[in-house]
Amino acid sequence: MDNLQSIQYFWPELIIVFTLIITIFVDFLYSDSASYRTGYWSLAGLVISSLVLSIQGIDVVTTLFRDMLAYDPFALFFKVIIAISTIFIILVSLSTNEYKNTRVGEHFILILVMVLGMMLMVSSIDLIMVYLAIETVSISSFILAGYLKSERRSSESSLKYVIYGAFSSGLMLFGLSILFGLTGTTKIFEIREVLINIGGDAQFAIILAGVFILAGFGYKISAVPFHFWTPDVYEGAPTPITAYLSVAPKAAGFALIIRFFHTVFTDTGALTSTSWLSQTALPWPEIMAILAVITMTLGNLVAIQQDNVKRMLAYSSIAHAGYMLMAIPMLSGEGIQAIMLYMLMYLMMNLGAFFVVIVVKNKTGGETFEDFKGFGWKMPVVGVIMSIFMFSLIGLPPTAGFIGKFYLFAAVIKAGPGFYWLAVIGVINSVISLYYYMRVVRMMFLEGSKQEQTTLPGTLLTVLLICLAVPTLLLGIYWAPVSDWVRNSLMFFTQGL
Amino acid sequence: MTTIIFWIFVLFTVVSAFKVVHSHNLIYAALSLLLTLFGVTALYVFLWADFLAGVQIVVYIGGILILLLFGIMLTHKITSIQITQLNMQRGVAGASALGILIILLWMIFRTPWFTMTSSEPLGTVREIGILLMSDYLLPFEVASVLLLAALIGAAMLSRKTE
Amino acid sequence: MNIFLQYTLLIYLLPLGAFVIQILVGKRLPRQGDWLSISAILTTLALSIALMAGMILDYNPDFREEFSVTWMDLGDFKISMGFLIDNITIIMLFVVALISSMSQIFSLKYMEGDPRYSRYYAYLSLFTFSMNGIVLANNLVLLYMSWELVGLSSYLLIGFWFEKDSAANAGKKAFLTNRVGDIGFFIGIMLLFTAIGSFDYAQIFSGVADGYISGSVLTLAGIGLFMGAVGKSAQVPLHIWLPDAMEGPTPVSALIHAATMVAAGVFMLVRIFPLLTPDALILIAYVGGITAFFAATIAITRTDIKQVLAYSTVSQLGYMVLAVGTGAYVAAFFHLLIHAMFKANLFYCAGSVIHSMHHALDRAKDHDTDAQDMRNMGGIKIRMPITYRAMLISTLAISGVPLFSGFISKDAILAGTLALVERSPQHSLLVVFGFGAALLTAFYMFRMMYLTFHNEPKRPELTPDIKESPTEMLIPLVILGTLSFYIFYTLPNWNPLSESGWFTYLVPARDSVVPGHINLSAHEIEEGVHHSHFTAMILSLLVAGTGILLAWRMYLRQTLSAEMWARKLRPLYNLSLHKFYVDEVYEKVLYRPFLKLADLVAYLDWDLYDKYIVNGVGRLTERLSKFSGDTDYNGLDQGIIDGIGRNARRSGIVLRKIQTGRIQNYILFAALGLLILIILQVV
Amino acid sequence: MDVLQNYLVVAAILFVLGIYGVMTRRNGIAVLMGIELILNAANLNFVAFARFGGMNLSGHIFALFVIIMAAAEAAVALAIIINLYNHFRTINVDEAGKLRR
Amino acid sequence: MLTHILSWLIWLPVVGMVIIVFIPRERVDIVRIVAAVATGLQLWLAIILWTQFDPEVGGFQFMERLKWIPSFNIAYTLGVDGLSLPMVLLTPLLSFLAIFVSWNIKQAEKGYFALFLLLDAGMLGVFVALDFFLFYVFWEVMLLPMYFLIGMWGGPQRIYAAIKFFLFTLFGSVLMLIAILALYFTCGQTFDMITLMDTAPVALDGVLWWGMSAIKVIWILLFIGFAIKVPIFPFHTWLPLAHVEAPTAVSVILAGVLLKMGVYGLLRVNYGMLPEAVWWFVGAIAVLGLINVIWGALCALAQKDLKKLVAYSSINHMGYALLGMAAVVAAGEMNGNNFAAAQAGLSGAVFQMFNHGTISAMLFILVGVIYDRAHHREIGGFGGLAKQMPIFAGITAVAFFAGLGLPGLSGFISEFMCFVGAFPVFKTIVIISTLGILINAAYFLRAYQRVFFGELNEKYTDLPEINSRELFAVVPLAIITIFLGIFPAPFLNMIRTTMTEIIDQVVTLGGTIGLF
Repeated sequence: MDNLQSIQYFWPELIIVFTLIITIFVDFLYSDSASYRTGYWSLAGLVISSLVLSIQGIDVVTTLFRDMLAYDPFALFFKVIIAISTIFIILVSLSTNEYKNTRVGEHFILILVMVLGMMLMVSSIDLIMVYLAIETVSISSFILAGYLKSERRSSESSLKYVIYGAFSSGLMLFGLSILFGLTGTTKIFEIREVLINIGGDAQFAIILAGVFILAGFGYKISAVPFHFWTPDVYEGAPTPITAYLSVAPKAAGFALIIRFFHTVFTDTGALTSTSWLSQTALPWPEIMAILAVITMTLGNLVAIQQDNVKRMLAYSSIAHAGYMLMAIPMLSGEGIQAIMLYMLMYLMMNLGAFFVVIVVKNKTGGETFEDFKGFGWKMPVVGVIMSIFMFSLIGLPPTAGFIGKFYLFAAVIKAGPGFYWLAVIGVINSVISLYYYMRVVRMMFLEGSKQEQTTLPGTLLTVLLICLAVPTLLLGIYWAPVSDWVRNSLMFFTQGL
Repeated sequence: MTTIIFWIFVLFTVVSAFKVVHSHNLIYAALSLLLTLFGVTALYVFLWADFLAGVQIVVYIGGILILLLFGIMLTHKITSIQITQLNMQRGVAGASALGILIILLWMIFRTPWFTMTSSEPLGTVREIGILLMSDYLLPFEVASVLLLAALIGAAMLSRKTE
Repeated sequence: MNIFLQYTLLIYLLPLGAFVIQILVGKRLPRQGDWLSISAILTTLALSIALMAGMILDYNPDFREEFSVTWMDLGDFKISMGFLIDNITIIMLFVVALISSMSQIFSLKYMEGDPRYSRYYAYLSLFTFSMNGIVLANNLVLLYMSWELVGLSSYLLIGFWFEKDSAANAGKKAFLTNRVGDIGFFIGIMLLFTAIGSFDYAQIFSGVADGYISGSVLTLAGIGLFMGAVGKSAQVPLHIWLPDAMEGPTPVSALIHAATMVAAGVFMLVRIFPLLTPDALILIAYVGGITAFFAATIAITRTDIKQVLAYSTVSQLGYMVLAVGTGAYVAAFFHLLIHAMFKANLFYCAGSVIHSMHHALDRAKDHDTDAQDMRNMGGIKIRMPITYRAMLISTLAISGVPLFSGFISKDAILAGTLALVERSPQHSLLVVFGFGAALLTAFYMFRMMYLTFHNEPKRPELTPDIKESPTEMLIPLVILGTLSFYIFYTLPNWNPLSESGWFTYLVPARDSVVPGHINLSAHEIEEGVHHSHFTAMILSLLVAGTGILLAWRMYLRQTLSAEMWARKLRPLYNLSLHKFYVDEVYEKVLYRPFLKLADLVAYLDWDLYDKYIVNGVGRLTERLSKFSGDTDYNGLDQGIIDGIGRNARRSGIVLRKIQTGRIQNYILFAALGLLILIILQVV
Repeated sequence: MDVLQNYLVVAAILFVLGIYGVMTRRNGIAVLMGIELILNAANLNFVAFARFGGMNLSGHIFALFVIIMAAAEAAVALAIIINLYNHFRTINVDEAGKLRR
Repeated sequence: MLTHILSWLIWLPVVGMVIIVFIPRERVDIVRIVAAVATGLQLWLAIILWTQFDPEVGGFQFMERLKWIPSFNIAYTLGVDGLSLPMVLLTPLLSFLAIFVSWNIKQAEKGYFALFLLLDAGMLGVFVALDFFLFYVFWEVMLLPMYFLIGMWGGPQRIYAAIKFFLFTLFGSVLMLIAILALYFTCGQTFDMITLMDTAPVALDGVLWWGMSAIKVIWILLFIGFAIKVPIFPFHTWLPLAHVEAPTAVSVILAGVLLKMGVYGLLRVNYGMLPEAVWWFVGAIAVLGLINVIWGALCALAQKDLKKLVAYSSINHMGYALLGMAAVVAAGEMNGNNFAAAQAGLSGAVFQMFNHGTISAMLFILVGVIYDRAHHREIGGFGGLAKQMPIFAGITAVAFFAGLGLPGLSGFISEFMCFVGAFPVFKTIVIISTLGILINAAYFLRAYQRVFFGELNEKYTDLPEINSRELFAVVPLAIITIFLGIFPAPFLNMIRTTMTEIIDQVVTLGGTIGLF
């Protein structure tokens, strides 16, 4: 579709951009102490754009800006996820103590940039666009990770992040170049067209390209072996940003992986496709499965050892990436549905967990397990809510997490006995994960004892936590609307149009 | 004749690139990076990419490299430049690098690349300009936003807080 | 409703009612409610006498009534509960009712002022109830259930004075030893049920007759059931519990451990006799014989009056079992009946002696001498004339002196044994056992009499305080003493030397139902007995005489010194004194190792399996996580490439298992991972 | 000279050297240089492919954007490094190892 | 009301919980009362259910069906049959009594009772759920409160015990989840248990996975899941710990209800849906039953801690149930179509479940009583208590003798039936396991003697007699035990039809491949 016509489907992103510009100017007017007000502006912008998102028709499926972007429900779904999480993040960054005595204006501006980048990520169908989007997200997240300049951990983490990010995007870029060399085009559909009838000699090049690109994507979703930055950055970055990184870019990354691999490396190029592109001659399912297994197992095992809750959550997020990867090899509609559903559930429970960390940090100034000791008695409400999140992360009914896992395992099992081993490893992993998640609960309730007077966190935080906890429970009991939404979002366009 | 020049440039590029990663002195490393970039530029020219060659000169050498040098200057007193800047995991690093190289070479020579003969154009600037304003409008704009973000971020980071 | 059913139901349920009321509210009733259970038991006595009378008047050997109701019904699996009333039942009911009421009357004084008086009567009623269950049962389930309930009540009564550890132990021992037997019993039941599909005697017999079960399996089943009897009737090797059971109050010993419960085993054998195969029978015969003899030998050296009686009980039970083994099971039941009377009487007498001894000792403020030890008695004949006479009669009865009941039944048994040996001489050992036991019985019983009542008092200072027991306690003595005369069992036949009479008529021997006529028919057995009857009589008279004579010379005239003989036969004497060391051996070979085993298993379970294997899994996971953590954190390079050095230089801490934060490592790993992936995919 | 593989080989070498540099350098700026090498390698690929793929300009455009990104990245990275330096007087990335507890 | 009685049964406690949550934490008395009322009402409903239940008609009654997640064929399906009804009666009964047992819980009463009610709801749900998904949800829901109840109100080692219990059971249940999904996808995409009972045996017939019959694979996965709850021998070690550390009321529930879920699940799922496999594994079940009996008994014999003894006795008792379950194959034709034995065994197993529920509950309550007074449970540490607290001694005697299977008390009948049922097929195994009866008696009598007999330990001359509240908790159970010991018929008639159905399922669908 032509650039001008495309605009009509591009409003959400445009609104973000406008907000961006407005916030930049507005930010000049505020003093350091008042610069948090910038947040409200960006919030307003986000809300508007997500409203627009919500009214956007999901029946339309097309490409925008001369085949730069895809406009389809799939993208829409992830855009919504991104928007929601961002709203939460902005709200929580307004209520954390970490940003005391720092100017937060740029913080919100950069978050907006990130949002834009991710929205492009989930819909880009041109290698150039892919690269640009990823870079946009990366660069702004580098800065956000290092936002607390005066805190050593923060700056260090951002340094690691930037170098690691640049490196892996370099790898990806090289991979892309190979792909370009093989096919002479940057449009993923055309690439697939070429690949479908390419000679067998090209296999090796395709393999390399695939692997290099996987490095780039894997780094975004922090899959083993491209996860090494995760714990440090998660621990070092300001908690709201950590929470954000653990959800939004991950979602975008998954969207990208799904779109890219399903388009480029499968036979029909649609999400409905059932087998990987034979030309690549890769045991894709096995590779992906193994990646998934390694990722979740390593994440879980290492998480057991952590003393810092934030860091533990970092590893747990790796593990969850692993769970979601389980559904990739199946190449089935169920698999992708499961991932999308899980993403939604994961968004709530993970954000929630991090928010509780923020609450704890606001109260005790620390974020280790020790700081959680007896917390359930000091702040019963928070304690209970945190337990809910933990159970959900373990995947116990009746919580959203269970439903997510249920769909994932269902997808794996559906693929037939060939993949039962994967499911078994998956469930055993969730048993392992019980150990460290329950450690939090244990610290909060079983250790320490009854307090006389109990307190609540700030109103805003309380509201946020409840807004996350309630759906975490409700979706565990009745999730039909969500799953329907997901299923409807799963229409995907082939290059037919 | 041109072939010889080509090979000279290739050699020049590779050697200086090698210096980049090997010289014990950051300044030298930076300078050899400069040479490498020049070499690459030359190769661009060989590849009929005049516009890119220009951009390479302007942005890379004129921008990035200067940035790097500034960085070095800002973060080291002149006296302390000599300190060695190598770390110790060369062994494994070298090995894996070599491995990757071999794999790559193997790939390069056994892959049927997508090729199509074509005559040398008069210049790419115009076409690229048109493309940027038509097909690649969105990336162009996004890039601008990105640069803006980078600008703000960099400014924010290097702003003195106290 | 059928009159027999009414009567039996009443007989069955009255004691139960008494028990329930006693246990719940007994303490609050006047006189702690003893009148309640006594009246209940007396009623049952009256009823069973009525039944008796009916039986005598009817005089029909084939009288048989059966009632049953379905107890559970699962479709194919049905169990019905019911009563089987024939002459055996009626006689047995009478015995139980009689002895029970005697005991309860006796206890009025004997247990007076005991803190748990009402409890005591409750237990007695419970016992009567469950004993009647055994008697009335028409199927093995009810039999088994009552069987165990009897065990329970005996447990409770033996351990009645549970403050004494010995009593508590004795109770436990009794229960567990019985359980051992019961396991066999249970297996027997299951074998029969599996083959025949029913628990009712009648159907089981017909099933056996129809050959649903036969050969070794049937033998096994028989032996299994017999094991139950071994336990209850204290046969070797499970006899160990009965002597200890004397820890219980004496009336209890009289009722449970002499007359009724221990006889239940024999009763059961009598009931199931038709399905016992020859092999099973011969085994039973040997067990019985051995028990009879060895128990007697042990009894010789007892000094505790109740112990003597206990072992004599074991030995007499051995007789009955032997009789069943020889096929003369009617004789066995006959002896059961008679033995119940005189043995109970003996115990009551002992009880009254002990009672008065206690009083005397209490007067003398002497609390450490054992009131039951015969070595402290003697010469109290004139002090307690009635007791003495009653006891003497019963002693004559048990020693098998003509005119007294014991003679006829014992004679029948010995005749049966002889008959068996004549048929198959290889078993002649049984005869030795039989007559040997007879001799010893006569000997130790009179030894007891002499030591207790005759000669000079060993503790003269006590004698003035020893006086005849109160009337309540004398009533049983008189009644049962009277019942120790032969006449009551042989009417209308007055000949003291033949056992034939109403009993032998009303309780005829039945043929075995084992298919293939491998067993002798009742008639053949009858023949044998008749044939060897005379010899048996002579011999038994002889041995009895010798026994009495010996006792007389040793303990009354003291022309033969017991000590001297003891010294002469030191090894034998020791064996007998230490009860053949059975308890000690069991202790060593069974209990200890078993408890050790238990400890071992518990150790295995908790300290090995759980600690190392189960928790080991957990620890393994942690180990894994540590490992992966390390590889993930500082990984190879720290190990391979001078990690320690750099760590030390950087943070002065030697290789800590935490994030090094070195991006290069990560990138290195990313690269390696890349390589691995590539290789993974190429190959 | 107009053989595709030549350029690819050069690119490959640059790429590998870049990786090597990133892996072995301790100094943040030096690491950045390595990354620049990698990016150049990729660019060279793009351009080469463009040239031999029938002068397909999208390759050039790609390279162009890569250069822009490189610039932005370098700027940000340097900003971070300098900030780290200003606060903590070190830019040795492996000394940025205090994320330890 | 009667149409949704099952839902009421499940959700009443939840309502109670919600109410409790909104009661100010100072008003402990109200909290207790609310809890008592909720469970009491539940019990009342259960009794109504029982009276309305028609044992003659087979199949499920009081069915409730509600669409839940149509896209995944998940429905809210409830129903009871002869197998679940006993448990549906037992659960509210024990919960109700347990409330009174936990009357004097200190610290955080509100949370305690709230969690307790949640637990109650979860357990009941497991027994009435007829949709596999629902079943699984309830199965897991019950874990959380249990974790907290043990972990927060338990003994010294409570945290360890709680996490161990949690890990063990979760491990089992996740394997179960896989099995459930496998069933779902291989048997026509339904979670409806009733449908699966028909479809599963057909759909899976002859399906091979990695050369192994799919039925076996699923069977094993499910079996592990349930075996951990039962608990069957290698998976049993969580039980002594959890039982010992848990507060009395929770031990009561653990032993009384949770263990039953294992057997229930095996009968409902493994027997109902995969009857073929039963024929393969029945031998293993019998052997495991034997091991449970002997092993548990021996361990109990060696225990010094009264509560641990009771805990091990649970393992021992569940062994009898397993033997009974194994008996089902007796009805096969290679075993001479001995339906009588099969019925005896299976009904015996279910009856044993119920009896063990009441008996072990009694035992735990009584142990709790003595613990509250003496503050220790060392068997050797008492002595002569029968003199000091006769009533307590009497009731304990009833419980102990019920435990050692004394005729006239319900325990005997069920054990008897299990043995008699299993005997025709597994002669040697049964004969060996009859040893269990002996050891059983040994450890109970030993413990009883050391605690109650002998001279009174002067430390305890002022130990108060069992009080009326505790009596109120125990006596009903004692009455039930005695009543069923004399008239088992009412109970057995209740379950008869269903048992026959299960046997038919196993025999007709189970094919004739046998072990023997």
